[in-house]
Amino acid sequence: MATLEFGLDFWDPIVCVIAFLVLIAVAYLLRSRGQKKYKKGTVQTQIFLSGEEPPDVEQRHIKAHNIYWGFFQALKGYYDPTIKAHTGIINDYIIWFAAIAAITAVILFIVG
Amino acid sequence: MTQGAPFNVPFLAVAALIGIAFYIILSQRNLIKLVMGLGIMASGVNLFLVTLGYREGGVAPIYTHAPIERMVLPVPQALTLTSIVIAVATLALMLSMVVHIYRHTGSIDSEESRTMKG
Amino acid sequence: MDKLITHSPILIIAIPLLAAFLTPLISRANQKARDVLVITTLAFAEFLVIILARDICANGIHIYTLGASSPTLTIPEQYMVPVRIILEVDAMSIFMCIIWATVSLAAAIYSLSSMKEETGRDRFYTLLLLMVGGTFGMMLTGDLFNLFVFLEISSIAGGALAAFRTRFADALEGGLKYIIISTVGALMVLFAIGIFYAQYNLLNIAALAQVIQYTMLDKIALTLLVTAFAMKTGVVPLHMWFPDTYTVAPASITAMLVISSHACMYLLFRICFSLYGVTLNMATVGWIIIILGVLSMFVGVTMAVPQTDIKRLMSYHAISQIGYMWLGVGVGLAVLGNPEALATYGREAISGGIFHILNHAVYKPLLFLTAGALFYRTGTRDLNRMGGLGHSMKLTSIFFIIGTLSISGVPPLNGFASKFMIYESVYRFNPILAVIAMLVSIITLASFTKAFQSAFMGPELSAYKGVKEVPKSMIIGMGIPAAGIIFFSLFPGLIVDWIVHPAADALINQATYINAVMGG
Amino acid sequence: MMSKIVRTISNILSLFIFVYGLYIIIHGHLTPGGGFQGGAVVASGVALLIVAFGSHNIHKSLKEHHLSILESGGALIFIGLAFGGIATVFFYNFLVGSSIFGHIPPSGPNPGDIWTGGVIPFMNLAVGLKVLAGLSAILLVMALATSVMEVEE
Repeated sequence: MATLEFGLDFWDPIVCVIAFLVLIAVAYLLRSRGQKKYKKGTVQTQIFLSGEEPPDVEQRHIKAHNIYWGFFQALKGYYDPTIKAHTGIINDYIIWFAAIAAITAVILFIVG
Repeated sequence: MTQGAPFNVPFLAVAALIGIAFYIILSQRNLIKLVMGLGIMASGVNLFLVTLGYREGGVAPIYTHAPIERMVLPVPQALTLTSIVIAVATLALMLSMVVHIYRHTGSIDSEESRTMKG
Repeated sequence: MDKLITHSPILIIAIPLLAAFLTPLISRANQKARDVLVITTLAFAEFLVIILARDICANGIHIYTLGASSPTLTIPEQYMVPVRIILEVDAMSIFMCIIWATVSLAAAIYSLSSMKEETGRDRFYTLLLLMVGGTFGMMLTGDLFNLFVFLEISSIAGGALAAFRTRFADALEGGLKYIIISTVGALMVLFAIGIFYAQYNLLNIAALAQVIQYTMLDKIALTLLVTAFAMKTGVVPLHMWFPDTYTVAPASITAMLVISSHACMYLLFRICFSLYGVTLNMATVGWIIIILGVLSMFVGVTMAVPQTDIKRLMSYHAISQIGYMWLGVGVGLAVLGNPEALATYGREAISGGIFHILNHAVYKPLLFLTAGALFYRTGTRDLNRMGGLGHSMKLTSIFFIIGTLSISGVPPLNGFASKFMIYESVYRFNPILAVIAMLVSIITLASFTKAFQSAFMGPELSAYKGVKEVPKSMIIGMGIPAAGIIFFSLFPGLIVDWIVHPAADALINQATYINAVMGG
Repeated sequence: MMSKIVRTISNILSLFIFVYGLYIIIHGHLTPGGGFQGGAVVASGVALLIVAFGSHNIHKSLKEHHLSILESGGALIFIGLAFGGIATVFFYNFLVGSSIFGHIPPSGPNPGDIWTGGVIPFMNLAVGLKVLAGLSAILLVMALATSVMEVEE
C-alpha cells in the first residue's frame, strides 16, 4: 500500500519515516545528556559575542537580498542576460510567442 | 472547399487581418492600440471560420420554405457567433483594466506603466 | 444515485455556473447565505467528482451527450458523425477534476476570511464560481469547440480575479497581462480548430482522431495548439506573464490559477495523445516538449533564487515544477511508438509526470496560501522586510516547512516520490536529463531555504511585535493541502495504483478513447 | 448632453431600436439573429441615449446594479431551462411538440410560426435579457468612468 513499485526499483516512505524516528530518538538522547544547570534570566542565557554588545534586533537579521550573494556574483554571466530578458513589457511576451511558434513550425516541417 | 480564385480571396483577407493584428501587437506600446490589435485578430479568426462555413449552393437552415436536402449544418456560424460574444466580453474587460491602469499610473504605455520586471 | 452518476459530468459544470449567477442575487439579501451557498456548491461538486471517479474506475470512460434523447446517444441515426456537444470523461480528465475540485474548495474556504476586507465580494464569488465551472468544462469536454469556450470562460474569470484588488496598480497590470496572453492563445487555438473543421468537417476529438492524417495543415494546427497551450501553461520562454500575474493575484486565486494553467497542460496532453496519437511523429513532438520542459525547470529555478518578493519566488518555482511534468510526459510521448521502451520506462515516465501534477497541486497551493497568510498579517510580500515571523505564526511556519520540503523533493515527502519516478525513467531514456532534474531539485531547496530564513527565522522584529496567527478558516484552507501532502507522502503506492496509472493508461490508449464515442 | 434636436430624435429613435432588438430576440429561431444579436441591438439603443443625454443623466434612471440583477436573472433562466431537460438529458428540448399555446406545431417546413422551437425561443429570450443588461451595464459604467476622468483633469 505504501510501497511504490516501478520497474526494478521501489520506494517505501514508511522505511524512511522509521529511519527518521530512530535519528530523532538518538538526537534526543544526546541532547538529554547536556548540562541543565544554567540560570534563567542571567547573562548565561544571553548572546555571547566575544564580550561585545550584540547588535540590535534589526541588525541581527540577515535580509533576503544578502543571501547567496556569492552565487550570483559567480554566475553573473548567466544572470545578467536572463534577468534582462524578463522585460515585463507585454509586447515582448507576444514576440516570444511568435518566435517559439515559428521555431516549432520549422522543426515540424523539416523533421516531420 | 470549392476550388477557384474568387473563393480564396477571403483567406487572403484572413491572412492580412491576422498579420496586421500581429504587427500591431508586436510593435505598438500603447495599450489601447494593443487591445485594438486583439480585436482585429479576433475579427480575422472569425472571418476564417465564417469562410469555412460557405458551401456552394447551400441554403441557410431556416425551416421556412427551404429545401431540407440543401440546408447547411450551421456549426461554423455558431462558432463565429460564440467567438464574437467572447471577444466582446474580453475586449470590454481589457479596456476597463486599461482605464484603471491609466488612473493609477497616468500612462497607457506598456513600458512606462509596468511595475514588475526581472 | 445511478441517475446522479449518469448526469454527473454536466452537473459538475452546470451547478457552479448556476450558483455563480445566484450569488449576486443572494448576497443582496444575506452575506452569510452567500458564503454558505458558495461552499456548499463547491463541496457538492467535489462529491460529484468523487462518485464519478469511482464509477469511471469500475466502468471505464463515461460519455454524456447534451440535448440528445439519451446520454450515450453520440451519433444520431441520420448522421455518420457525432454532431452534438459531447462530454467525454476518462481517468485522466477525472484525475484533473479531483485536483481542481479540491483546490477550489480549499481556496474558497480560505477566501472567506482572507477577502473579508475587500469590497464587491459578491462579484468575487461569482467570478470564482465561473472560473470553477469553466475549468471543469475544459477538463471534461470531448469536443474542440467547447474546449475553446471553456478556456475563454476560465481565462476571463481568472483575469478579472487576478486584477480583483483594483486599488493596486500592479494587480491590474498582472490581470491585463494574463487576459492578453489568454486571448492571443485562445484565438490561436480557435484558428487551429478552424483548420481541423476545414479539412474534416468535424469538431469532436474522438471522431477527428479517427480520420486525422497529419498533413501540412495539421502540422500548422499542431504548432498553434502546442505553442498556445505552452504559453498558457507557463513554459520557458513563454513564462514571463506567469510571475507577473501570480504575484499580484489574491493568494487563494493564485492557487486556483496554478491549477487552471495545469488544465491547459492537460489539454496539450489530450491533443498530443488522444487527438494526434499514433499519426504524430512522436519523437519530434516529444523532444519539443522535453526541451521546453528542461528549459523551464532550469530557467525557472535559477530565476527564482534572486527574487525577494515571496510570491514571485514561488511563481518561478511553479514554472520549474511544470518543467518536471513536461519532462516526464514528454519522455513518454517520445517513446509512444516504441512498445518495448514504452513498457520498460515510458509508462512510468508518464505516470511520474502525472503524479507530479497531483503533488504540485497540493504543495504549491499550500505555499501560496502561506504567502497569503504572511501578506494578511504583515501587509507586505517583500522578503527584505520580513523576519522573525516564526515566533508568532507557528502554524503557518509549520505549513511552510511541509510545503518547502515537499517541493524540494526531500524524502519521505510526496514530492520525492514523483520526482523519483521521473528520475528513474528519464535516466533510462537519457541520463543527462535526469541529472539536470536532480540539480534543479537541489537549487529549489536552496531557494526555499532563503525564503524560510528571511521570513520566519531570526529574532522577532519590532515592526511585527503585535502579529498574531491567521484566522481559523485560513488555517483550515491551508490544512486541507497539508493533510493531502502527508497522506500522499505515506501512501504513494496506493495513489499511483488508484488514480495515476489509470490516468496514464487513459492517455496512452488512444483506441479506447475513440471507441467510446464512435462505437466499435 | 447634446443639442435639443439630437435629444428629441434619439428619444424617438431609441424606441424603434428597442422594438427592433426585441423582434430579433423573439424571432431568433426563425430568422437570422437571436438573443445575442437582439440584445446587442437594444444595447446600441442604450448607447444612443447615453451619447445624446450624457451618462450622468442616464445613470439617474438606469442604475448598474439593477442591470446586474437583470443579467443574473437572464443567466439563471437560461441555465434553469437547460436543467428543465435533465429528466432526459441536460439541454434536452422538453417543450418541443407540446401544446402550451393551444396547438401542437407541425414539424418540418412552415411559413414561420413563432411556436416551433420548443424551448429555444425562451432560451433566446433569456440570452437576450442577459446580453442587453450586460452590454448596457458595460457601456454605462465605461461612459461614467471616462466622464469622471474628464472632470478630474
